[in-house]
Amino acid sequence: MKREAYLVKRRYDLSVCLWPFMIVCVLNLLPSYTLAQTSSLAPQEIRVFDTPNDGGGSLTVQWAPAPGDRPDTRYQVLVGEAIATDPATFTIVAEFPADTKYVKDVKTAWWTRRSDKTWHQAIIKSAKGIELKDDTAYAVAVATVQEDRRAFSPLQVATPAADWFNWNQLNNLIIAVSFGGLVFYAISHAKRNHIFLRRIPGLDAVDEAIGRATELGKPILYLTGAHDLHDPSTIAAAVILGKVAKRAALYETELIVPHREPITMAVCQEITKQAYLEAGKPDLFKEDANFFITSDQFSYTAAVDGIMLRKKPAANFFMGHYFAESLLLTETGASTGAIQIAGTDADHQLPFFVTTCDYTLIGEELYAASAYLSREPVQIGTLRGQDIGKAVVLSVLAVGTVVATIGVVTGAQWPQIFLDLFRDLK
Amino acid sequence: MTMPFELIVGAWVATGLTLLIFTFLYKDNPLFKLAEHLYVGVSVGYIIVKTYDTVIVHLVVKPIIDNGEVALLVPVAIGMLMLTRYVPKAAWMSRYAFAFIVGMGAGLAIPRTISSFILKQIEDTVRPLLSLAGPDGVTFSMNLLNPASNLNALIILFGVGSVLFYFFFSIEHSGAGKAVARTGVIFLMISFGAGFGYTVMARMSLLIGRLTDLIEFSDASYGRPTIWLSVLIIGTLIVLGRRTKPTPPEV
Amino acid sequence: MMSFSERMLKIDRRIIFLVIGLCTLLPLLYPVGLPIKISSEVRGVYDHIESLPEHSVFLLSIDFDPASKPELYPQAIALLRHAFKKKLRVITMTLWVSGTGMADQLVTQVAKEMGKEYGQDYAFLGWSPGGPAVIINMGQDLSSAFPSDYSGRSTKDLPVLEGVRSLKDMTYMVSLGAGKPGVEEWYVFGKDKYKFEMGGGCTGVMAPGLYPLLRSGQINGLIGGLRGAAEYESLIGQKGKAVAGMDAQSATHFAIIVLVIMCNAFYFSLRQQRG
Amino acid sequence: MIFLRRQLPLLITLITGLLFAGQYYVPHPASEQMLTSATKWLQIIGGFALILGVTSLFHQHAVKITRQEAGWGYSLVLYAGMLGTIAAGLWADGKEAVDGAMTAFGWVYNFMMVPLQGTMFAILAFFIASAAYRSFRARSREAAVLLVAAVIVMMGRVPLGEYLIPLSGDVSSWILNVLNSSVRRAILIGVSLGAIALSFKIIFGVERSYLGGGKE
Repeated sequence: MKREAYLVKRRYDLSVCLWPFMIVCVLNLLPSYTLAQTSSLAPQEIRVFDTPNDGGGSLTVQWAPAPGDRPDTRYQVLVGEAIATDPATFTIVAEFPADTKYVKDVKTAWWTRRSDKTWHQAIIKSAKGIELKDDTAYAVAVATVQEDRRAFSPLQVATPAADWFNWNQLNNLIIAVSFGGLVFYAISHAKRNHIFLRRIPGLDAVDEAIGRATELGKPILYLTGAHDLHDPSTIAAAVILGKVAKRAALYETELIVPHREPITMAVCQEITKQAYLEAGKPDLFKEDANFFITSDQFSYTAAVDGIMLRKKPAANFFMGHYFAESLLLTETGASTGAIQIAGTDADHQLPFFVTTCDYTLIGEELYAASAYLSREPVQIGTLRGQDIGKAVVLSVLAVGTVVATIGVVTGAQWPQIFLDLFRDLK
Repeated sequence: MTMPFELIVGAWVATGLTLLIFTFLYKDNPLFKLAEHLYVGVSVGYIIVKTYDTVIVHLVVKPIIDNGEVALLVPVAIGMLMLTRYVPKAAWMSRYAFAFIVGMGAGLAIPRTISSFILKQIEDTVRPLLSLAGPDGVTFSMNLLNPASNLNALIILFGVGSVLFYFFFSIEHSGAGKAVARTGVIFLMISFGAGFGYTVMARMSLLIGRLTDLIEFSDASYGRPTIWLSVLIIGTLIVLGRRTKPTPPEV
Repeated sequence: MMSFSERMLKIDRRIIFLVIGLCTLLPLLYPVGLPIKISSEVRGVYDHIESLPEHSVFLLSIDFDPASKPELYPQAIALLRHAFKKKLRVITMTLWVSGTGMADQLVTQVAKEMGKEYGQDYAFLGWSPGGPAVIINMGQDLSSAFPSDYSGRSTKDLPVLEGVRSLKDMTYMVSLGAGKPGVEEWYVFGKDKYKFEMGGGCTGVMAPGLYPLLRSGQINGLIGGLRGAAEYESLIGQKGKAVAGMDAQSATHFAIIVLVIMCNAFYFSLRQQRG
Repeated sequence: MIFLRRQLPLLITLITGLLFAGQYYVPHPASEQMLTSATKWLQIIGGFALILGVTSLFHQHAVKITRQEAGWGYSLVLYAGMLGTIAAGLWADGKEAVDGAMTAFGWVYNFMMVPLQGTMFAILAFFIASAAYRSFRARSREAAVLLVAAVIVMMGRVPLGEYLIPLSGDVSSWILNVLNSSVRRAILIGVSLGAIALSFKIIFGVERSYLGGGKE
């Protein structure tokens, strides 16, 4: 324990080349422990155990670092049957320079680490000459090789086994469960309470665009994207279509909605009908405002481009997910002089929408806009849950940076206890 | 050296189809539509053949016949259930298949997304803002060109933070929040600009690739299809344009 | 009456198409050969392959289809030439069905050029449906995901795959991706669990989105678009289609930059006219 | 009946979802074996999903032809292309080349599919140029920032740019590596949170649009 307490004060991320030197220093500073051992060459305090958190068939051996850990000295790891007693007859499964293979070389979390980071560690797996079977005991020894002398550690017996949980991934599991819980809590909260959502500026532009179309007496074109209704972006596009359709009905402006997917078309038809009903103009609703073109990317694009050129809509809406066709659509739209409003979560296409459209709902703004309009608790709650998730990430980033900086300045070890919680460890 | 006959025909066909698609640049026209439908047909045919060969022959039939892996009939049954979508009365049975795929996809995604896109990204963003230069010297490295320098770490922290903040929807962007959100927008715009610049490169390379082929096929050994077919297609376009005169003018 | 600036701003876009067409065509016909500077992203992949000992297992996943051929095909050729030159055991495959024929042709062509023998030095596993499912299944058991290779031979009998039971046995893996499934999926469903070292190559559209993974070391290098391919070609000292295309690329980029400057000049002069 | 049509699919989603999310944390060979078999199944089902998408197209155009709707001739072309390719493919055993010699299927692939698909995308080159001309105007501060970043990256990514202004390469690499990285990272984190939330909602049956057919 005392060793660890001392080491805690050391800096944790010194460059690798400093390590051998550091270890020697550390050990020299701990005379009570090391001096008694230096006379013997053999590795000290060897521990062998089943490799934790794995699928079996492997053992881990750890031993204390020694002052003689120099590149010209080598370590050998030997494995034999449990009943054997002479390590010289064992199979050599690993041999490496004495200043390599430390616990710290393997990424592990503090909550699963069994010995100090400065210890040596080797993992034994089935290799040529020896096969490690689960639930069979094996004897393991470590030898120090200097020139042609070999000094063996005492034998240790251990049994490999398969594990049922990988404790290194505990933080991953905790994050998954707590975030999942958070989302459901936020949804149930949203069902009972009013949750504030900020107004999305793009939605004001929607009204303006419809107004312009009415003034000019030209139609409005609305696209719902490339994905089908399973995708949240398409659902959001359908919700926003409801709002656009209602406005169009109020102003008695023609609405054109070409589709790429029959099911989305059917649903959007219903939404449009409902919107005209709500606007009090059911007689103006036209069944063929929503129509299906084709599911093929470029045929669809060419057809929509054709509509833009022939009918010259005054406002084009591109909501949902898009691929390479985005630019073909918005460029043609721009050439007809229409006001263009886009909303997409396709980050690879955002640069094109942002440059060619008058207003773009960027990424999650699309979902937010639809939650804002639909007022559906599931959507609002999810958005709220994600907001809290982002707030947590932001705080972790802030606190983590401060803590890590303190760790560098003071050389303390405790910051790692916090930082490990948010690292990907396996 | 003479060209094999099928290569020469191939060169003519490939050149012709390439040029037909390029006519779209002039305007949407029947020649383009022809090439386009042919494209869809050929690729659908290709996918059907490949799926049949890979899935039915190599992943299902062979293992069952050679190794007796009868359990593989279960996914085949599930796959068949999907096809019930076309039978209105039995369409609900396809739900089992979708339930299995979607459920499994969602399950597989959760832990992996956390590990790859949340933990890993946090881990790399949380960097000490000071570094150890010498044995005891604590410094702040300002080198912009070294992606790992402290200054860049700080900029990244600001960028990630402000953009994340911009995507907060349940609080108003006012006061200090407004300034942070605006910084986020600036960062977003820089990234979109970079994306646009990089994509210009990508799209141009596609064109370069097609033109390289056209140049190759203008060689005499193929019978110069590029040149002859260009003339032919431009001629056709003019004829078509005459015939359908009363269309609205293009912008 | 429209002013000059106004008319210029509303120029028929087909004139721009023509300018771009010429800027691409002319340098292809009359190349200049400007020097290409090597970026650290591309060097990451190159250096790693360079450091691999002979007979290391190198997996190249050709995850694109003919649409992205101009950008990614030269990358694949350069990578394969490098891997063959280093005498690595090369295993290739694709996750994109419509890329299968192209991938087969590509691998066969480079192997023939380098005098490599099928089955002994390299293999092409072909395509299998399911994207992420294929990656996970390969990570669990390669012969389950691909019971046979493209030509129908049992993967268990291929000498090149000796000792390779799953993705865990891959020394290095590069995914050349044009979208999904591609580099990201190979990380999330592959490297994340099976822990092979991994690099990426992608189209220019995808590249900016992969920089976070590059920074965090999730991929150790990134070959971006035709430029990346040109850099790789210069690194291995075998200049091909990508280097040849760089002149055209330079010309079109400058044409566009000039267009942007012009358009802004007209735009501001118009604004000033209108006060 | 309602149980079979509604609850049972939701139950299947719940069980498979939890099972495969949990599998990630369990290194035991039994759990790994389950993952191996299940992903193999998923591969096979994925093949059927492809067929599902393709047959819907088949159906659409068949309707167009039988009703002789506008442009049904093009649908005929589509059918001809498809059936021709299938015939060539089955004849060649689904191989584009046998021992280095191109089959008829390979011919269709190389001289029809490759140029058609490649050119479809190459058209974008022209459009991106005209988009740049039309819309890259410094209308606002945001637009100006975007424009400058785009121009720098365009310069820095080609040899001519680096040759004329040597600094442009470094600056564009800094923009990509640092500024762009940070934004993409923030988007990635946001999107991932969204994806995880959606996955949870799917597993617990809150989100069930994938079942199709509305709310019943």
